[in-house]
Amino acid sequence: MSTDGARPGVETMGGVPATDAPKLTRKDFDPGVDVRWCPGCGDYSILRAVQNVFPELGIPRERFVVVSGIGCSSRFPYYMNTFGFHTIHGRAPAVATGLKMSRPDLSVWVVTGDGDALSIGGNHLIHACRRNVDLKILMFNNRIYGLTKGQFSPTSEVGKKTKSSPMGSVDVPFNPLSVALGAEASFVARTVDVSPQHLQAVLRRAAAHRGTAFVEIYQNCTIFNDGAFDSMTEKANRPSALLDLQHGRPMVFDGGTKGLRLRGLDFEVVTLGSGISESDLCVHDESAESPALAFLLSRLERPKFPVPIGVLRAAARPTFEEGIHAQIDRVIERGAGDLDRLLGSGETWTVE
Amino acid sequence: MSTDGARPGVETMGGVPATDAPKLTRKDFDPGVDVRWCPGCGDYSILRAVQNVFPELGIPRERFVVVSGIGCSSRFPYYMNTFGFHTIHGRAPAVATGLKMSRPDLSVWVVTGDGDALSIGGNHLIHACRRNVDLKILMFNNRIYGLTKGQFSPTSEVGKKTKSSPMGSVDVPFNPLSVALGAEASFVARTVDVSPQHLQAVLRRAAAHRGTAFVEIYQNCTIFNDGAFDSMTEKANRPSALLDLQHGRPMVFDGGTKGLRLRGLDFEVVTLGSGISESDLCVHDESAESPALAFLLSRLERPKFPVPIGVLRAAARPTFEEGIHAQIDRVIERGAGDLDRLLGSGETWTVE
Amino acid sequence: MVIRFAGDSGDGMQLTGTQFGNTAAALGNDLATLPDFPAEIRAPAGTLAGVSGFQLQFASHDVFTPGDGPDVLVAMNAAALKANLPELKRGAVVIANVGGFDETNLKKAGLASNPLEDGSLDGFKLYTLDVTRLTRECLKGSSLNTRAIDRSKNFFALGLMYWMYNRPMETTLQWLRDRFKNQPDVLAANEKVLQAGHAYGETTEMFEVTYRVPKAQVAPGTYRNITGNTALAWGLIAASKLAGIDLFHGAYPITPASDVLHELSRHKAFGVVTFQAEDEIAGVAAAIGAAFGGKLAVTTSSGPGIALKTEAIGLATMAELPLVIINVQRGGPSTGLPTKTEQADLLQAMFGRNSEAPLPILAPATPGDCFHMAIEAARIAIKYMVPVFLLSDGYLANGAEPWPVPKLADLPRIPVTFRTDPEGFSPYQRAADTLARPWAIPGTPGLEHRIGGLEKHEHTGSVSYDPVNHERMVKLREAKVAGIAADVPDLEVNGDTSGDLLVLGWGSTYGAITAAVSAARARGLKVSSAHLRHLNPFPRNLERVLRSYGQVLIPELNMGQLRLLIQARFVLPTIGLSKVQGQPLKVSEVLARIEELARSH
Amino acid sequence: MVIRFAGDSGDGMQLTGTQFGNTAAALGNDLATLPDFPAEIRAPAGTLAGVSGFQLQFASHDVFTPGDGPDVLVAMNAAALKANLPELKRGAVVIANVGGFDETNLKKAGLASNPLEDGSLDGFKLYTLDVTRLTRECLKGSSLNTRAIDRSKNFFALGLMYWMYNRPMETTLQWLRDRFKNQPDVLAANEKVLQAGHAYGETTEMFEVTYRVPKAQVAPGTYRNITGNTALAWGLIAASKLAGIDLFHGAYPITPASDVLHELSRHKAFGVVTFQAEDEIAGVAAAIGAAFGGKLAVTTSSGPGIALKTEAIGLATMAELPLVIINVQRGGPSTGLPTKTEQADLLQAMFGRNSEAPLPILAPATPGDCFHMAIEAARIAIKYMVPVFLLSDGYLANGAEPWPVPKLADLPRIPVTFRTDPEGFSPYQRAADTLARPWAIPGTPGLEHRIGGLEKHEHTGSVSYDPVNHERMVKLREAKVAGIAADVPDLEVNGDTSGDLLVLGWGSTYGAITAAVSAARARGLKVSSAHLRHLNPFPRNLERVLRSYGQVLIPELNMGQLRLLIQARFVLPTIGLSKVQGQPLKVSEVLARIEELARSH
Ligand SMILES: Cc1ncc(C[n+]2csc(CCOP(=O)(O)OP(=O)(O)O)c2C)c(N)n1
Ligand SMILES: Cc1ncc(C[n+]2csc(CCOP(=O)(O)OP(=O)(O)O)c2C)c(N)n1
Ligand code: SF4
Ligand code: SF4
Ligand SMILES: [Mg+2]
Ligand SMILES: [Mg+2]
Repeated sequence: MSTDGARPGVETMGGVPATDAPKLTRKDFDPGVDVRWCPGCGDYSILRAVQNVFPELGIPRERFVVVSGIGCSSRFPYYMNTFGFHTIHGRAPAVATGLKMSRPDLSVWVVTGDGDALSIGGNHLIHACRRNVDLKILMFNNRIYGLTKGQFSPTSEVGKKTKSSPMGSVDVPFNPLSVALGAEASFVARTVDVSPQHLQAVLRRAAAHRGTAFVEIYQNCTIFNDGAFDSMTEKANRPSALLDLQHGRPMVFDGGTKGLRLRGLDFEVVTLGSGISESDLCVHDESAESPALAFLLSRLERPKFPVPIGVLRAAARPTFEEGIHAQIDRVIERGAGDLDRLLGSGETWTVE
Repeated sequence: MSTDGARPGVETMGGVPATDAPKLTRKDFDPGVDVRWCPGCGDYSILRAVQNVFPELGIPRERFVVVSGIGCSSRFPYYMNTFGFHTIHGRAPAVATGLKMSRPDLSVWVVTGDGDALSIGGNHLIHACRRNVDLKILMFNNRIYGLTKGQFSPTSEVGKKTKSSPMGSVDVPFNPLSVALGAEASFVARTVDVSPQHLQAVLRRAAAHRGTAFVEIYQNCTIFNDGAFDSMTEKANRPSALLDLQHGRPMVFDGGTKGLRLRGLDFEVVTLGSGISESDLCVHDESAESPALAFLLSRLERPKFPVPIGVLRAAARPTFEEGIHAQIDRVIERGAGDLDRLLGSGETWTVE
Repeated sequence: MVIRFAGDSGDGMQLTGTQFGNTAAALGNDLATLPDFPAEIRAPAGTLAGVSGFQLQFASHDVFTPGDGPDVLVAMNAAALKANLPELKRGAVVIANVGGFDETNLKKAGLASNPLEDGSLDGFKLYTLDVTRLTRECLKGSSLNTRAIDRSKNFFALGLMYWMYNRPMETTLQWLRDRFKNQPDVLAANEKVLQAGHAYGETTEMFEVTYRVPKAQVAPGTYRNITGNTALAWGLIAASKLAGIDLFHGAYPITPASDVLHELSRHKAFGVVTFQAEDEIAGVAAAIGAAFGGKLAVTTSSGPGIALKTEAIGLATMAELPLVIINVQRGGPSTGLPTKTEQADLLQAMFGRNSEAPLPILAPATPGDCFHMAIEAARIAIKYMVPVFLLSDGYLANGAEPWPVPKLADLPRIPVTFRTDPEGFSPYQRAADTLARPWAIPGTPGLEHRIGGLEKHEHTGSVSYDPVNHERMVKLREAKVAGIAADVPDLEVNGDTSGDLLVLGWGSTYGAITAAVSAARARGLKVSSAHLRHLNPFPRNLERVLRSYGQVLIPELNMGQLRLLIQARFVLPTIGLSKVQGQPLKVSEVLARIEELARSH
Repeated sequence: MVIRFAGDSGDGMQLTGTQFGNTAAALGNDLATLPDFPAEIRAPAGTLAGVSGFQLQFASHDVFTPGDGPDVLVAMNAAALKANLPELKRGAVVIANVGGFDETNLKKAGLASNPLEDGSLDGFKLYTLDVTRLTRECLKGSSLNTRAIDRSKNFFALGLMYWMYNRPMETTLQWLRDRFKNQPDVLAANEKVLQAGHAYGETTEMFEVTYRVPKAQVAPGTYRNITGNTALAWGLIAASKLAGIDLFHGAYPITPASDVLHELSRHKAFGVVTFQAEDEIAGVAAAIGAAFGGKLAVTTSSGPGIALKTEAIGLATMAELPLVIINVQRGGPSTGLPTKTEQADLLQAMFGRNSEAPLPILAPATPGDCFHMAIEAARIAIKYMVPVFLLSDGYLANGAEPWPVPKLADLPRIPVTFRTDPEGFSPYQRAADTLARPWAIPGTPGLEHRIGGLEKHEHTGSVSYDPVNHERMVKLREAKVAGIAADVPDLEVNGDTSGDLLVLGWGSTYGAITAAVSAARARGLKVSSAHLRHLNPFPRNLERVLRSYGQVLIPELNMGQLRLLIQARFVLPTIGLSKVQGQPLKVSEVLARIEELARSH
């Protein structure tokens, strides 16, 4: 088998060549091992969503690689019947970068937690974003360190009481989407564990993007941070608390009764009707060259605003590995390396 | 001497108690050693500016600490007659965080390079920003690795040819100010090595801020990246290429002939006169709660726009170490720890 | 007497074991305990992966370990029995809750037939009773729901064991009253079930024997149970008190070290600053910053995190700042076996830095010793201005032992002198005796100076590329650490000061080695043991001790790391006993090797 | 014959030395060279910190080192003289450019009086001439400005030395013509100055002697000069060719390893992917990803960077993936002496990971050997599915030697087999001979599997917490590395296969040791030497070799790291010779110790 991406000709999904091999199903991606998350953990529904979406992508199973760091979430590769690498804490984006650079033919997915991605792994994450390596980064944000039994994480709210912050944490949290956007991410999205349809739709969009796709997934940790997202993700709360972004569409929520309007650089919530129509609302543009709109959206927080979910940004930009291989290809076109020529280059002399 | 910050009562500069000790001068901060940067290096003028500003701050000399990583820029502490710590590559913000947390009475300055701060040290930088530790972080951005003799850095432009990128680098650079803003920085500013007045003014502002003050300083590396900023910083180019931000004032440049206007979320350059007046321009608000304006400003680039210098953002927020010590103080107020009580707490039994 | 309570993670076995231990301790028995729980946060109920156990040994004589295998196993379900069967002593008593052996339970445990019935337990003394049903019956009519009722079945087992061992229930009853003072239903239920268990033993005629374990001969004083991690945290707080400087703790959570962070963060009343950093590098770097600032600086982690700290530890070595680095070792390499114990980071502590960067290494021998060794580490760090490694492990961290509660007044002060006099100050001018450089902290007028990771001039501390100065500095840093030997207690020998065999150990194997050697001596073998708590530098008398015996056996939970150091240093052949199973050393394993060596002698 | 050119950083001494070396080599002399430049990018002109030197030894016999101290020193200014005086052999020739000894120069060099006049050079043979003025005069009327003119004064010195050593100037003239083909003014000026220097020697009667160094007895073939870093890069490219898989290089710049990255990034024509990562952790992590993907994965760094990689190297050990880790060692600890050489990271390579994580360690002996050892490292990594450490150092990295250019056809292929058959596939089923697991790369249908840093089941590779399995895996990983000994050439002895003394070395001390032992043997001493290129596992015959001599002397540029390993392993006393000055070992230092041992014998 060849390790080179069969780049030309083939239809691609994101940066990866797709095939018309026999259709795969969810079962093909289930390795049939015991899943070891706590009962009720949000990770289960994310697993199901990924197992549902992979077979749809037209990529042969052997070309998927799931790379993770360390954490409850990072156990993910064991539960996917693909190639998988459960690496070390925080380094999954770096391992995946090396893999994707050397194997552009693979579909490389990174699964990480809020601690893994933003605490110890923050640097690799932001560098992957700026380089635009074609990685799909799924960050399961449960706003807690699950595996190490419940310390506050860099996404925990101020005042969070945990074993390591008995009086409440003092740390101001990151906004993961703002971090990614500040680091030049070309694709940024958010979704929630409890909404399989939305989750799958976002995964499909991430798969189709060429470059680093950063996806934040709100994930409930039933043991150490139960209900962290209930105010947004409980069925009854969703309409008023979540705003599902649609490219080219005005930003409406609460069953179409409310919307977001821009005043200068500030959003405001308006009620439709009584003089305010959809045409007054801000229209979503995920592909804007500037990350400004996406950044503003990333700042919206409860309770003042609905929390935007869906694709905040999906901008076209060359991928890192394309750039790297274009240079190599360009040189090789002019002539592949000749080792004997190299060794004998420059000044040599001969002793008879 | 006491190692506790004499917090109450005393007038403060940033988070540090100031005194009315005898006035210091520039000479007090010059240790009188040979400075070992290349002739013409931009680091010299930054050194001079810092030596000029420190004596003005009303802080006794022994309370200054300059902490650096590794790089040409990071040699800075050796040239300051203060306490100094030339640590290891990328870790200065972390060392400084520990120092400031345990010694809030000190004025802690971090000197770092674009590689030190954004490449190996990226994670510590963004975490310092989100926590709002009272550090003054001066990042000398020469868009190159100076000390290791000229490889491209995370701020080098795409296509940069260096020893490690002979065909031009493929990496998309970070925008340092966007990175800091995406990481919740409360103070973000930019200045240039060749403008001592501006440089000193920004340093004063950074000193006065309570919390992490991130200052990007464009700095010319005469050896490996000479002239990188000439299009902005050469005397003749400055008026049209730089926009000096003033809080509460409309954004004008080019000797007041041009300005920036907001259209939706996009800036546009307009010429004043002929129907456009200052009142049409965007007014700078550095203390806005939302980082939106600062983020938009951070995106402005040559040649389409002037590059903003000055304070992009200076928002009030409690510092990390205040929060930490407030908890400690609150507990101690209720009674300082008693070791014998602790050791004997819980279930004990006595053998006679 | 070794008892093991085993059940599902949700069955409260840790609590049951702890209660039994506390009661035994309060009655004056000596004891040692060992919890053992699954790596998963919530492993699936009823499976092997979900088994949680708690073993304790208590006796009227000195107890050194929680025991090799149980004399009595209380098994709450099929998986618990299956998991523990291989460890059981021949002839041991098995008390099984038949309620945990139904079809589903057997299937989850991966058992084809019921071991209570299929002869698997031939050779053991089996008692069966349906604890689940008995508990439910006892609480019939209670206001609690079935789940809550089932949750108290561990108290039935505990009551039964109290009866069997003639223990009073007052300690546990008192604890229940404290714990559930705001939940009277739960309190009442648990009390009732506890007493029912006790009554069951007394009234049924099922059990032929009860046991009486008299008081141990322990020194008078006040005792408590303490785990190694708590002892570390308290020792650090004590050191800060003894030194009169505040404690700064920079760390990133990692099993099995996180509890030190948790414990310290509860003690803000002592002025402790805890910093949960973004990673281990920031944790140690911040501690270095705090050390520069004049604090008692500490960083804690385990294997993978320690690996990340090595560059910064090199900086601390070069900057000659006091720093305590605690490694609560776990199974490796890499992520390895995160919840298991191992002693395999000794050579990493010795050599895991670039270039010649020697530093002192200490290791506590027991959970309670963690307290004293934390103080000792701080003492050396401050006195010699040097980073110090302290090697605990997962077994010490979570294991507990009765511990004589010390008094602050009886602990030795740690003198701290911050340099204040600018006259003649130079940051690398060393004290003649300790070779320590002055601790000159920011904020001190006239002492402004710069330090860093580049090589420094011998006296001035300014950057120096001079070849001969570099060699002098390398040797000075080495001499400083080597010189600490003069300040380290001589190695004590347990047994005769010469003989056929010396068993040399370090760290958490203390209990197993000491017990095995005592047993061997009782059998007339000429064996002694000695336990290193200072691994770098070694105590000055170590070589003399080693050369006083015909052979030296070094049992370790690694592939022979101390052995390597001893052989390299003294060019002296030694015999290794390596166990790398993520499990503590057993008395029987050491004893078997001692006897083997005696036979072949 | 040892010559050293010394001047200011701006004086072009590196170029001058290189040209002289190339000419000598082209004439068939054997030679070795050593550049030595300041740590600062641009140290202030005229100061001690700014002195740049280039030393070379060339001879008609085998040359092993650039020489201890120069026989001839060309000093372009006062600082250069002052810095080099301590190294000068008694009676050596000093050629001084008086133009570099004016007031300002003396002051910058920190000299109170002029050493050319104050008797400092008594005992040396001093020749003075004003190179600056002579060069300016020679170029009077040239179109170049004074600065440019002054810049060519090194060619005057070079011409003079060519005259003194009867060397033809054609090699340099040809080089000038290539180099300045687009700058005819500069070309003409340099040619003219070079010839003027030569003429100066010929026409003045200042110099009594000229030297003739005949050709060396070197094997026929094509030669070139090569530095260690270039040889490493080319060796990696060759290994990739020999294995038939592309090279992936993940690294972060650091002195003195950066040049490997620079060199590799120039050779995209070979399909080399270089990744300048955000830090060393990302560099090694990316390489691990590439190894998983089926590439020849390499990461390079120096001390502080290697420290950062240790956690990830542990992962590679556990994942059993092929990876070449190159450490170009420099002076430490911490940031240390970044531009200086040292061999003090051997124990870090052996033990600098958490828990038991053994891996093979290799070290090249000379700059040219770096090429072959890079191939050897790749061969072992791939054959055994294991990360391999290769320890070069700053001296090898920048030093050069004439090197017989190998032919690709003569180099041994490196067989690579990617597993493709899903039938019976299991990711941790080992080959019986090598104990290597299969390389099963993503993209291969039917081989989907998961690996990671948790302990794995012996055969299936799935996560296992089983105690006995863990111990088996620890031993398997150890046995795999130990087994490589069978695949490592026996240690060769230089000299008799038994005798009074064996001098055992490793790495860049090869030259000094070999030369010293040859000299000692010439004086009738019963000394042999042997040089380890495989440090883990050791060659199988090592113990036999060691025990064949009365004593074993181990010279190292550290405090005795190989010595520690040898003593621990063989329980055999050895004698150390430690030098930790950031400088290479000298022949005389080894020789002195050999003679001392012979006397006390
Ligand atoms: C180098 C290193 N440091 C620390 C740890 C311990 N550790 C494992 S997972 C984790 C955090 C997990 O949090 P998160 O990434 O949010 O994942 P979750 O468990 O919440 O899914 C930590 C601190 C480790 N395994 N390795
Ligand atoms: C751990 C580690 N990695 C790499 C290096 C080598 N190194 C020193 S400085 C530097 C980059 C310097 O660039 P920058 O931070 O931009 O500073 P400048 O020299 O340009 O001021 C590098 C890669 C090091 N000293 N330590
Ligand atoms: S601890 Fe939380 S995140 Fe981890 S498996 Fe359990 S519920 Fe899920
Ligand atoms: S290399 Fe560049 S940044 Fe460094 S000192 Fe020289 S001019 Fe300044
Ligand atoms: Mg989490
Ligand atoms: Mg730079």
